[in-house]
Amino acid sequence: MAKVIRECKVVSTDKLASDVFSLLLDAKDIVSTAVPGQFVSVYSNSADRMLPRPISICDTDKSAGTLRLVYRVVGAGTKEFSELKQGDTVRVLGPIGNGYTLEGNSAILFGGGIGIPPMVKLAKALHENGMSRENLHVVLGFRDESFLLDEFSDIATVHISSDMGTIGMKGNAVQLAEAENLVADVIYACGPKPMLRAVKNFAEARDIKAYLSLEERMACGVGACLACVCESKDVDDHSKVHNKRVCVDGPVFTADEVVL
Amino acid sequence: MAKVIRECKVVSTDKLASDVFSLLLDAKDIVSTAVPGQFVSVYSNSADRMLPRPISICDTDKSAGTLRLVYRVVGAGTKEFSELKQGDTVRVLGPIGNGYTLEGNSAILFGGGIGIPPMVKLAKALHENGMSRENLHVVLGFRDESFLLDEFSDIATVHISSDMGTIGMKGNAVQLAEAENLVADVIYACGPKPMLRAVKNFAEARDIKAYLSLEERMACGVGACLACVCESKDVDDHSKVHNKRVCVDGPVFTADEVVL
Amino acid sequence: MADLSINIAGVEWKNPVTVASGTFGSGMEYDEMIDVSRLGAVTTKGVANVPWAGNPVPRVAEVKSGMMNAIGLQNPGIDTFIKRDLEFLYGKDTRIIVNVCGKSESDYIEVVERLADTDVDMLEINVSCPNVKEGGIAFGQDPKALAHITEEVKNRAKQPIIMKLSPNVTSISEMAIAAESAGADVLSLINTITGMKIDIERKTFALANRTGGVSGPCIKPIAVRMVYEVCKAVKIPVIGMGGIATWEDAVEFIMAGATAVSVGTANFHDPEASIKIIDGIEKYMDSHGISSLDEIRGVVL
Amino acid sequence: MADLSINIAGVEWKNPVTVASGTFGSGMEYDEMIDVSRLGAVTTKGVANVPWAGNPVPRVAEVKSGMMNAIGLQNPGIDTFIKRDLEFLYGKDTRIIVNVCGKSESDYIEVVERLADTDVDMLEINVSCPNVKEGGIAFGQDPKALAHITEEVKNRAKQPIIMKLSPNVTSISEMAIAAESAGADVLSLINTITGMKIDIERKTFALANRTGGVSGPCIKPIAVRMVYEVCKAVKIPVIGMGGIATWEDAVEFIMAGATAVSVGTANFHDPEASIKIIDGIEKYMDSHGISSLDEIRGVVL
Ligand SMILES: Cc1cc2nc3c(=O)[nH]c(=O)nc-3n(C[C@H](O)[C@H](O)[C@H](O)COP(=O)(O)OP(=O)(O)OC[C@H]3O[C@@H](n4cnc5c(N)ncnc54)[C@H](O)[C@@H]3O)c2cc1C
Ligand SMILES: Cc1cc2nc3c(=O)[nH]c(=O)nc-3n(C[C@H](O)[C@H](O)[C@H](O)COP(=O)(O)OP(=O)(O)OC[C@H]3O[C@@H](n4cnc5c(N)ncnc54)[C@H](O)[C@@H]3O)c2cc1C
Ligand SMILES: Cc1cc2nc3c(=O)[nH]c(=O)nc-3n(C[C@H](O)[C@H](O)[C@H](O)COP(=O)(O)O)c2cc1C
Ligand SMILES: Cc1cc2nc3c(=O)[nH]c(=O)nc-3n(C[C@H](O)[C@H](O)[C@H](O)COP(=O)(O)O)c2cc1C
Ligand code: FES
Ligand code: FES
Repeated sequence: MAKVIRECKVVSTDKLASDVFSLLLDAKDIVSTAVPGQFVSVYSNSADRMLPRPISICDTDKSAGTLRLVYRVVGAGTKEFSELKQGDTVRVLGPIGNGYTLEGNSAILFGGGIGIPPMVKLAKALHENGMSRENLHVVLGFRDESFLLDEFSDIATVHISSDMGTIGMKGNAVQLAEAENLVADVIYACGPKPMLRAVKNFAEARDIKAYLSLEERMACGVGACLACVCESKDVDDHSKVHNKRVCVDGPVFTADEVVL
Repeated sequence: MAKVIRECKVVSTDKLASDVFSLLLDAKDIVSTAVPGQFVSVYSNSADRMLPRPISICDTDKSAGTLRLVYRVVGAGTKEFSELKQGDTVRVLGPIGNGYTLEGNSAILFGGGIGIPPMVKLAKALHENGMSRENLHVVLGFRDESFLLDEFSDIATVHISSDMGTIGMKGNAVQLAEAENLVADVIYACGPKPMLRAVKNFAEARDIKAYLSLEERMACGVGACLACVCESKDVDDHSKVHNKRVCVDGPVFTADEVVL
Repeated sequence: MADLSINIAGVEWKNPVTVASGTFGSGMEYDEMIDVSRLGAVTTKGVANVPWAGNPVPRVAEVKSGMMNAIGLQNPGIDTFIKRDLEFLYGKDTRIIVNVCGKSESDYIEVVERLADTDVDMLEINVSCPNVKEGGIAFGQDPKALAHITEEVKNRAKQPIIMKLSPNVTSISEMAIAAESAGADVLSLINTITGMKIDIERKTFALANRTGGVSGPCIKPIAVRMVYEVCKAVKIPVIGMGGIATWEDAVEFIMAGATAVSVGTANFHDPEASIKIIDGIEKYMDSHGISSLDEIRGVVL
Repeated sequence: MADLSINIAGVEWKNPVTVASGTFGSGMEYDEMIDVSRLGAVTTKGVANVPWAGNPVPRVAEVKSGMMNAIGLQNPGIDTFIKRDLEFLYGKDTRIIVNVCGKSESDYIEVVERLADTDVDMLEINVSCPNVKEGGIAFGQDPKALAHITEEVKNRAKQPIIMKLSPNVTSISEMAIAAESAGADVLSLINTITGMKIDIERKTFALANRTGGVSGPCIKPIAVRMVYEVCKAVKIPVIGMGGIATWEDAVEFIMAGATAVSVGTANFHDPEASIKIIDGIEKYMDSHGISSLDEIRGVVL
């Protein structure tokens, strides 16, 4: 799982919703070792933006050597990525982080907003591991427009909510799971912090093991700068304080090892 | 001759020598008032380069509304311009400066290196004013490779020198004019400072009026910042000191008003 | 409709945007490209009692996201300035701030007194000039020298005085307090930060003066911090500047506590920058339901 | 073939390039991406006598051509550091510089004494930490406090000591002279410049700590100027840093007088930056017929 830096060629781009884009990159050496839940650092081609943008691995095609990233345009960096054209290149470092541990016979995958993309590769991996469609619940919370739905529909039971009720149930993903009384052996989640807190409560109440993928501002993306810490319940073995690095100790943590 | 700022579309690009490029821009409002010897400020599309690059007007086509710039790649800004492709846009301010005063019945035009481009529009203007090919001497000093020669050959008597003797006489433009014993009513020159000094001496020795186009580092390009001054023989009426602004008081000065 | 107007030391500006001294001449040079009357105020290039020739060239160099300058305060002297530059500005519907420089206290005082019976609205005192009598360290780098010149100028000035602080100090709030205590009506900051660039091919300095003042977006974080520290330390209003290139930048300075903002180097990158910033602030206020800048000024303090 | 080696306070480096404290961990994290043994030296993240938890997040923010950080010197404490980080570095063919931080003189001294019988080559003393006993102003912003801590550290240290200067001062040469007179073997500069960024949508600070240190190419002109001023003021060698991202930047600092250079924020933009800089300096020297860095060091002084 060695991290490598590569200048990657853009294979294709796609617009999935008004501000959500998909980028398919030629990134053979990065995808060859990538596992679900890991992310990559994407560097800007603009000289005045020094820091890499962390973007989850949405999907990989190991035989084609391609890496798929799906991201929302929120600022100058993601805007720049959205303007990349086929044949352009972009520098990428990865794969980074621990990724999700695949376990159990049934799972609930919570994806909130731009936390949905990494659920694609995770769902596919669980499916390949033999988890049946009935046991593989994907609970998605959109803001208003949906995206990536097709990626899940064949392999998982998909549950949809949206903030405004424009699609699926009006509400968030955890409310939807509660309403539908979902249970499973394990929970995987990625999304905004309030959602992760709710997932944690949901899991604890049902005594289900939960893996949460966290976000934090990063600088190095490789564990060196200590920018991206989250609070850990116990003293962390590496830091010797109550801090874990999201980039390399995470981004995936079990719900009980971190304080949200 | 009002200066305007326009986002100009690239009509075409061309490579004239290993590091010399030509850029044809759609710049109707800028060329409509442009005269020979004026320049434009070209802004970088890269956010970390704040200052405009001054580039002489090489030629204009008023009916097509196009502006031709010819420049040498010497740093990051000109490198960026050389990568512009047809259809891209670039922000341009112009036309700037006073330009050459057209006078006399015969003229010697000295162009040194990247001081050659403005001689194109000047030679064409003198030709249109009725100056005959025999009376219109264009003396060009190249480093090694030549460029823009075709622009002059039909309308002017062209004399060529180069630093290494790779083309034309080995030596500089002024040595060539001396060798060929050129005389005329008026001299126009653009090129590096040592060449301008030599032109000044050449003109003084022969008592010919000489117009010299100067270069200096600029910031505003509009006369406001006082970055681009040259030393004037007399106290300048605007500055009240021995300084003239190259951008708006020049770039063309008579040889006797400036100290080189 | 948002009201962009401000009152700063008793002077009404129609909007909080001025242009930074030295980057806009006296407005004349930008007149054919933008409507100078749109500005809240024009701050002129520094003017001294007599003409100054300034430094040798090269006087400017580009740096990443900014520039360096060592113009050396070239100016035509106060007489020409009053006759020519002020006459031009009187014809514009904008506040006039004259930036004053000098090599000794008496130089400053002479200019301030000459401006007393003009229609200039405010005076900005550039104390980043070397104090020739005191061994060349700038007035603005020593709290005592700063307090003293502030007092001297304030005693003579007929207009509100803006003391323009140098960022090249250990404690900007100490300097701000010194100027406030000595009677300054307004503070403006930051002036340029001293920098250097070496041309490695030519093995020499990019500027003939060796060092120059760094300005532009590269210094913005430092400027915002200093404006914030000063706004926490003093009660008088502050004009914030340093790298402002967009309306977002301007709002950032206002949230840090600035009453007005000044656009400098950005004018070189885009002569229309100041006008776009005014329009941007207005749109921002309208879309966020902000009716007066008082609602956001210093919100983070 | 160019000889890139340098001798700095008696320590031989194979080339003049180190990595800046806090931007490279102790090298472990970059080990899988670059060959750490290529570096002239590794400067570690600051280490204190006991573990520090650092500041709340967000700890970093991007700014134009740079970044801001307020990590708050999180570190695992000297015991873990010696057992884990130094063990890693002993396995590499590079000089080891340990960056030391503390909240009081005794904190620093404790770390320095613990390192006395290790195979560390040099100590870098980060004096940009607030001096808790003296009301929180950083050791590095007061010449007397700087001289005192330099003396205390020098008296105990078994390795050459590098005093790392803060740029947040009125006169960097005054600080440099204070440290030199007190016994510093080497000076390194610049540390980060204090800045601030405000998130205007959220009306709050981009960093939880409000202010943070600005680093990266945006501060380079200021850093070059300070390195130049310090090299003119003192005789001891200087390690230059602040915005170095290319070999050209490194050569610029060397021409300003630096004996060695340090690559910080650029590691975040490109983990291979330091290696590319070493290769670039070598190519430059070869193509320009420069056999030793002595030929260009301080050429502009
Ligand atoms: C592990 C991880 C995985 C992520 N995966 C995805 C994904 O798959 N799709 C997606 O759309 N977004 C994802 N994000 C969020 C994404 O990194 C930010 O939206 C992006 O960096 C914003 O960059 P910008 O230049 O557009 O915004 P700006 O606000 O201009 O960025 C300024 C700086 O802040 C940082 N930043 C801004 N927002 C965030 C954020 N939410 N998290 C971390 N840094 C931020 C940027 O990296 C940059 O350094 C992920 C974040 C993390 C930490
Ligand atoms: C009135 C005038 C007309 C010019 N006309 C032409 C022309 O027709 N063709 C051409 O190739 N060049 C011309 N030049 C020179 C041209 O401006 C520079 O080569 C160009 O600015 C270099 O930019 P860069 O980013 O590639 O180089 P860099 O060295 O990276 O530029 C850094 C900074 O220095 C400035 N600079 C660098 N060299 C010069 C220079 N010689 N003169 C002024 N500023 C400079 C740049 O504008 C920029 O601000 C002219 C200069 C002037 C003053
Ligand atoms: C070319 C130039 C000339 C300047 N001249 C003056 C001056 O005469 N008086 C003064 O007080 N400040 C002067 N300044 C400083 C600016 O007014 C301003 O404080 C500084 O540039 C920071 O703002 P900015 O980053 O928006 O440019 C000058 C700045 C530049 C770039
Ligand atoms: C994230 C980060 C952490 C830093 N931590 C330290 C530190 O622990 N000790 C120290 O002396 N300097 C620290 N610095 C300062 C750098 O070592 C360096 O002096 C500064 O960043 C300027 O160099 P640069 O522009 O190349 O980054 C840190 C800088 C950054 C960006
Ligand atoms: S981003 Fe540097 S440690 Fe995680
Ligand atoms: S470039 Fe500003 S006055 Fe000429």
